[in-house]
Amino acid sequence: MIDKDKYKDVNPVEEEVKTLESPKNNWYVDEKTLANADLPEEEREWFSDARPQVVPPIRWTPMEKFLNWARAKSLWILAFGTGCGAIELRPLLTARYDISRFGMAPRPTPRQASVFMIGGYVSLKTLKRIVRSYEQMQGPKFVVAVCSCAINGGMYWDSYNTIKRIDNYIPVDVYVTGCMPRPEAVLSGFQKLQQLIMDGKAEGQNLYAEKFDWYKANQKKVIKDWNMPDYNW
Amino acid sequence: MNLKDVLSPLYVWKRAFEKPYTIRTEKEPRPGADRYRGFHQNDTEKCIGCGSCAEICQNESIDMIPVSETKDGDSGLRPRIDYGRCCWCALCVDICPSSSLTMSNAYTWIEEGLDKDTRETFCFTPGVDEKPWDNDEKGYRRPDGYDLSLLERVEMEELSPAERVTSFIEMVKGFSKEQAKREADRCIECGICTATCPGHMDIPGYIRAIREDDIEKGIEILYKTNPLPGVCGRICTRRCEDVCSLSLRGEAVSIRWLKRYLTDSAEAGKYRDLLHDEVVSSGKKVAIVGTGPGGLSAAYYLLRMGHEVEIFEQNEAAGGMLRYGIPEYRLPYGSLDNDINFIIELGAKLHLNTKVGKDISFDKLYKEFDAIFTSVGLTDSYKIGIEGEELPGVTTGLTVLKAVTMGQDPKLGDHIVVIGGGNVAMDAARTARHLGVDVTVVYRRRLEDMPADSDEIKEAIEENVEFITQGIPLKIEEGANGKLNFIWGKAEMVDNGSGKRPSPVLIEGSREVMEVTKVIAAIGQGANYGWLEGETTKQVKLGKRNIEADRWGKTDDPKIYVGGDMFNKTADAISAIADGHRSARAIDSYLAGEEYPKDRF
Amino acid sequence: MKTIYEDLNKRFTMSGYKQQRDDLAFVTVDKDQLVNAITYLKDYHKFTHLAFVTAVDWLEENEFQITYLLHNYELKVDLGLKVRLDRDNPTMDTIHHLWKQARVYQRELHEMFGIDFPGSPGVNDPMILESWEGPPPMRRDFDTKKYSEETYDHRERQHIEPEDHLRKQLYPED
Amino acid sequence: MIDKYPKIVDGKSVYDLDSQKYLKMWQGPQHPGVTGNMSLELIISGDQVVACNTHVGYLHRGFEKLMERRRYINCFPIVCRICVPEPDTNEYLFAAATEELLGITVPEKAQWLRTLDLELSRLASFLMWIGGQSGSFGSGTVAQWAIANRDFVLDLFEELSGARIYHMYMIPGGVRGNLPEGWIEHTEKVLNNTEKLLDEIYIVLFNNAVFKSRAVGMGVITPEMIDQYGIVGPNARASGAARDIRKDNPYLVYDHLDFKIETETAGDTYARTLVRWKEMHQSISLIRQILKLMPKLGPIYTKLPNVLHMKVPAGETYVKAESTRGEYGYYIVADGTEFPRKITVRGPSYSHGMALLEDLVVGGNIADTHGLMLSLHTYPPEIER
Amino acid sequence: MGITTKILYAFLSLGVVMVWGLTLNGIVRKIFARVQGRIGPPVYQPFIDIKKSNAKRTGITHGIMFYLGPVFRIAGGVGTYMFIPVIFGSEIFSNFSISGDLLLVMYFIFFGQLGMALGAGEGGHPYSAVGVSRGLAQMTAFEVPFALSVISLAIQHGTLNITEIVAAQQGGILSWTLFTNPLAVTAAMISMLGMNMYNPFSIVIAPQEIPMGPPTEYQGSFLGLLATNRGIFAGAKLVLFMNLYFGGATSLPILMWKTFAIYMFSVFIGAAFPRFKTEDSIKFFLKIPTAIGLLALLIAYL
Repeated sequence: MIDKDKYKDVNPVEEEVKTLESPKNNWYVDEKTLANADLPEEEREWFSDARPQVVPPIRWTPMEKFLNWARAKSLWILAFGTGCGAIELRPLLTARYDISRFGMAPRPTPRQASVFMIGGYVSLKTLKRIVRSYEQMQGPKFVVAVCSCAINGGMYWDSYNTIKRIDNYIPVDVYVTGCMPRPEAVLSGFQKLQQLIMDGKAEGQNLYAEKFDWYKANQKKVIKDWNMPDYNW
Repeated sequence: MNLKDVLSPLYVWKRAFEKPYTIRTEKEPRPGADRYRGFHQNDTEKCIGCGSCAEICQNESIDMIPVSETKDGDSGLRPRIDYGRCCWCALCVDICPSSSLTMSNAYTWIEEGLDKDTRETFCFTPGVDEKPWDNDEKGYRRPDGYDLSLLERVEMEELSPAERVTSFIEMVKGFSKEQAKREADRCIECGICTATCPGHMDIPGYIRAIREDDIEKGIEILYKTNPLPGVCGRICTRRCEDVCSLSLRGEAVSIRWLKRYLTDSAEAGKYRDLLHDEVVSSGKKVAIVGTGPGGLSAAYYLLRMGHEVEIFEQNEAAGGMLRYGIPEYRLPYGSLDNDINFIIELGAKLHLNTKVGKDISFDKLYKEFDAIFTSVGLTDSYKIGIEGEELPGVTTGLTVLKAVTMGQDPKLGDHIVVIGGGNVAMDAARTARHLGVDVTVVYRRRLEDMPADSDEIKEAIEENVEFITQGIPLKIEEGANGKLNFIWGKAEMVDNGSGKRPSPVLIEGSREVMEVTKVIAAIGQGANYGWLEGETTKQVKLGKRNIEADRWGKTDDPKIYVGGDMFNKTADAISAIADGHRSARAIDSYLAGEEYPKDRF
Repeated sequence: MKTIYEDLNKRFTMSGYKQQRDDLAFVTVDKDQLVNAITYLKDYHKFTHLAFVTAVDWLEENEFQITYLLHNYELKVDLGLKVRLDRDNPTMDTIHHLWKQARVYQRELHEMFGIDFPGSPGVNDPMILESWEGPPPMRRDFDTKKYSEETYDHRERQHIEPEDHLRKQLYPED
Repeated sequence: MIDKYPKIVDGKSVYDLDSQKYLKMWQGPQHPGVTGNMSLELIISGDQVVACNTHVGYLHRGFEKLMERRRYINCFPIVCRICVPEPDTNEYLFAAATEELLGITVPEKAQWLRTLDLELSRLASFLMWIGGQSGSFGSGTVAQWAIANRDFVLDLFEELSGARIYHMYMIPGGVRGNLPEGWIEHTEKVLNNTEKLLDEIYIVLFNNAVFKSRAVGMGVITPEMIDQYGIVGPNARASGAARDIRKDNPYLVYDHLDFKIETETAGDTYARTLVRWKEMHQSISLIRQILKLMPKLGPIYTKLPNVLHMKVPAGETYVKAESTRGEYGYYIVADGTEFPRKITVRGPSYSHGMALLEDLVVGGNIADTHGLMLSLHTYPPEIER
Repeated sequence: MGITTKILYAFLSLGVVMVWGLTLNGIVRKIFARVQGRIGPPVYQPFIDIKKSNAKRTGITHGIMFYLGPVFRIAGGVGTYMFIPVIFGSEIFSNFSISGDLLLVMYFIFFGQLGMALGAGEGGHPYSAVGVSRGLAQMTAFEVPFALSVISLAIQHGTLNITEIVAAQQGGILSWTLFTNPLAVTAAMISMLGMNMYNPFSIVIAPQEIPMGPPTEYQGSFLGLLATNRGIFAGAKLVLFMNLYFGGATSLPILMWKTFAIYMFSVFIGAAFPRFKTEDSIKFFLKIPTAIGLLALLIAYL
């Protein structure tokens, strides 16, 4: 269960409300709905107005434990090579390291995937797609960020086109450092994630729902042409 | 579509009966290769915190953070690596001058990311923060045959020993522009030298100026902290080179020769153009006693601060020990005069042949001037303390050196013995060699214990100076033909267990005789406070060797400041220069009525 | 190489010939004559391969330099043609009719340096950058580090220069 | 075939998506069929592609900008990141260009080691590619074998240079490290295995009815197109152009080695696959030759000036090498300071992946777009850098 | 036997076949993995996947037809299964086999696909649309030889009741259709390749081309349902093929190994070949298998 009060001090929404006053950025005003105001009339109907909701785990612990076990043992990775980390994903998926031993498999569509592997640096253009893909994934969903670039900018700390810390934009469950991390390291990262899921600690989806405004503010700060709905389910 | 094309793909089933490619890593991950570039290790004992790793890291992933006490030649900083930035290029390992930074072959580091600020994660100080891979044997080390650092010095041309003993021509030829640039290029700009240098010269700064061929800039940097660069460029004891990072694995940057190159390449007349800041006259007067490096340095900086300066010198030329204690082949008088003349040109009033206490009383100075800086050095040579010391053939090193400087013949005969192992002993011995005299140096301890500069000893040996080590002088007797019999005994080194260096103890019954024309004692000098007597100096506390003062050189009388050998314990030119500089600042703030100087000049 | 240059020099205004290697030379061409020169090289001297087009920003001289590198498969030599443009109003003639890939290079140059190539198809479309506000990023007066620090969150660096630290420790009063 | 679909309206390609006849479909960036991270915007009618637009820039890091504010030595770790699957060509070219501008020569042993490294990396890159190529047609089996075998080659790299992907082995001045002990034997073993695998792949893939039915005649590059689009490397060689920089403008020690330019004439995907398959065999043979001919002793590194403030004399140069995709080049402009004025990377994927792919895809089946993209062997990171 | 008992038995056997179908799926994955030189997922992986899919906390829908897609699909699967007698001579595993059940089964095989097509179309994703059109096109194509084969079989045995066809094949291995009507079996087995959607006929899902095809938009419990159906439908199909061509089964172990062997056939081909293009696939089915089917029909008729 996520403690709501915990994020009170890190959630800068209150300040944001005061500082951002342009009509373009009034999406936070209404707590319940998302105003996809910038979209044309007919397009607005295509998109959901609902904010992401916190879905608490089932109260009956043994059942939740069982479900978590199932989730941990059947991790489907979204096949989205966002950076150079993707190059080690391939050996990982194939015969030498064979991640399928642990019930993991690549899944080409975000709808069905449950793990998002951020493979290193994330350029602005990709960040937009990452946010979309991440929001399209169905919860519980997890993010594993590999490579140092995703942690603190890595090699591209002074680049104008890459973001430095992916956890400002989507919640990350597990980090693996390295440039490139070897497949074994990534594999250990996934195993760590499995452990976290089984312990019920990997609640990134709920975190995202709770700190939604904070994440959105961060995302909109860097993505200058925000031409998509605020939440893509 | 023929049948072969349909059937041959079924060959894939062969693999089903072979061993899978998969490596089982569930239990224990596969170790990285022997050379694998994994996480860093740092031998903190070897590391000196020079920061070259941080300098070469293009990702700014290495921070130097303080972890331990600052020691000599160790900045007390250690690299902290941020694996959110690192790219495992291992350039930091390649550049590490101390070879302390290496990489293990460990590669797995996983952190939970959620709900945690990653600002602190993935950062660690190798060797300080414990990690599982701290003791890994394997991993990336700098490979053989490949080294980014430039460990060898540019060869400095010198006169051969045979050539140099024939004259007093300066033995080191100095760098050409090409050589100087190459040598300057070796500097990794860590700055440990700057802190170690008593004068805090901006060594990387002027080396950079040499590299960029900007002599004027270099001179300007030199004069910020050292008004006698021409002197220091030749005879500095260069503690900077002892701590140079490169000296850990190779040869230190020739900082002294580079400084010399700078002063040699600039025209002395142009120095004045380099001083850009305006001098505002303060109307205060400061007296300086002694024209050694300390006095000259203080004079220069006081002048630059706008004070009126008068200098009193007992000899007929300024320079003090620089002139009378250092032979010409090491420091040509021309270079010395260059530096001194520049300071005099700035407006110092120089009174030569004026001995304070004799020609002018200290009380008078005290009354006439707003502050007094004294730096007369150590002038009284220590006695050997053996029988026969009063014989006419026994003299001191300083006497010989001074006589040579003044152009007199020291009348050494054909074989002398020099007692002592310090720089003065070496200078005296080598000066004698240059005059064509056979020289034997007798020293109580071993060769490696000698306080003299190692280069000096090396060069003395090259010039065929004979060394007798562990020899204790016992007695000097008058011998035949006006010669002296120098009697000495062999000593053995006894470790007295107190943690100090072992002391020499005479072997019972050992007694050897040497027939020499002169015995020169050069075992050190002490202070002579005779000139300091007077009403006004009662407050000044005199120590056995040094005058007591705070580290600004201020004695208990706030008007009187001391510096140079009579104040510091290192007793070398650069310390004296630093003293002069420091005291000048203290005097400046005293005259302005402030407490202590705030910023560097 | 030299003969080709001499032949070219007869027809076009050229300068700054430099033979970098046996198989590589650079030459500066007048801006107006570049397309003609390239066409001539392609048709008569068999420089049939366009290796790349790139720009260099000479900020101090307020000029852009565009380099076209051509390759001759028969002589197996490379020839770089350089053009200097005014930096304030950079416009260059397009060569997309000679090589199809040239339009991609020109599109990139337009995006990264703000050099205009009128007539090149799709040259105004954003290619690599998306939602970019600000000057073309490859220009030298754009400071990527500053931009990055202003736009993105960074971890504070705690670095201490050893020189300063050591001095502070040894001589605290200084 | 394209004429069925009216294309030109007011000089622009416009397909009326409302007519229900055309469907707009994006492939990528999140798409398992697209190499790396780029996307194709396709307009399809039925199964046929009528228009294609490639979108790149998802991997743009501004390398050329970053290198402008890094010292030369600090560009060295960066360059290998430009092309992820085959970083060594970048390392070599950057080192070679810098050395040329600095006017230093590399010891002979280092040259051999560099050649060895380049050929190994060619082998690794091709193995990765053949995995992708067969995978693009749905043959997971060959893909798994090839990529697993590539991993064995990466093991060699790991032992030699200390890293799997970004080797950072060829530093300006020479190479970092000699051959480790037992490495040659290990290499021989890996090469034998790879050779065996290649033969198996020939049986399984090139004699495969389905593969043939798809690859033959797919995405034909005619000889006329080669110059028009600036096609280089195996793509050009599959269309009959016997061009190889290793032969034409020999660099390193390639003129001491015995090999010939592999060509095919059909210019279709099958021919391109075959050319690359042959080149893999050739790489293996080259590696064996190098290991035999390489001097056993000798320096591997020439001292550079102090790398922390190394100034490169003003000048410019263009150095090129034959990568797995063809001509790869570095154009460095130095202005006499510690920082390069401009480093331009000429990647073959640039022309292959953008201009050529856009035109080749049109008229084909959507099922073929991915296979086609791979058969051109494009790596997006080197397009956008 | 009352209708209640019958339904009870039917669902019991449905469960058994579903579990067996999913297990087979797991085994096949393992075998694929071995061919590819790796270890592969555990055999029970399909069960975890289903559980995981159902345990998803959020889900989206695109309208009512979107819901109905998987429902149709599973209805097709269950429908197919319900009319196939599973074990010859067993009360529990006889299901609702009636005279003319062959026709019903043929219908249900189609039914699921069509329903799926409707639902997937509702998802609005272009990949789904392309996938659906591909799937329907290919299905139409492989149905031709299959239908020809089945008709040939019906003519051969003179009945449309599966139980009777099975009964006719009892009495030794040589009385199997495999030997009495080999052409029909060949045609049917080739069309089964298409039905099972392994390579080279995996054009519907085709991850490298149109990721996942029709189920692109399906997630959570929808996907769980679809995956469950994979077990049921695979089981039903295999049992049908076993009944029609390989003499049926008289006990559970026989059923298990026979279905496994039949399944292995498509795996055997699937591991070796890449994927066809849609038009190649259609052309393929309409050429040789259809010709064989026609020939079988002709022979049976004669």
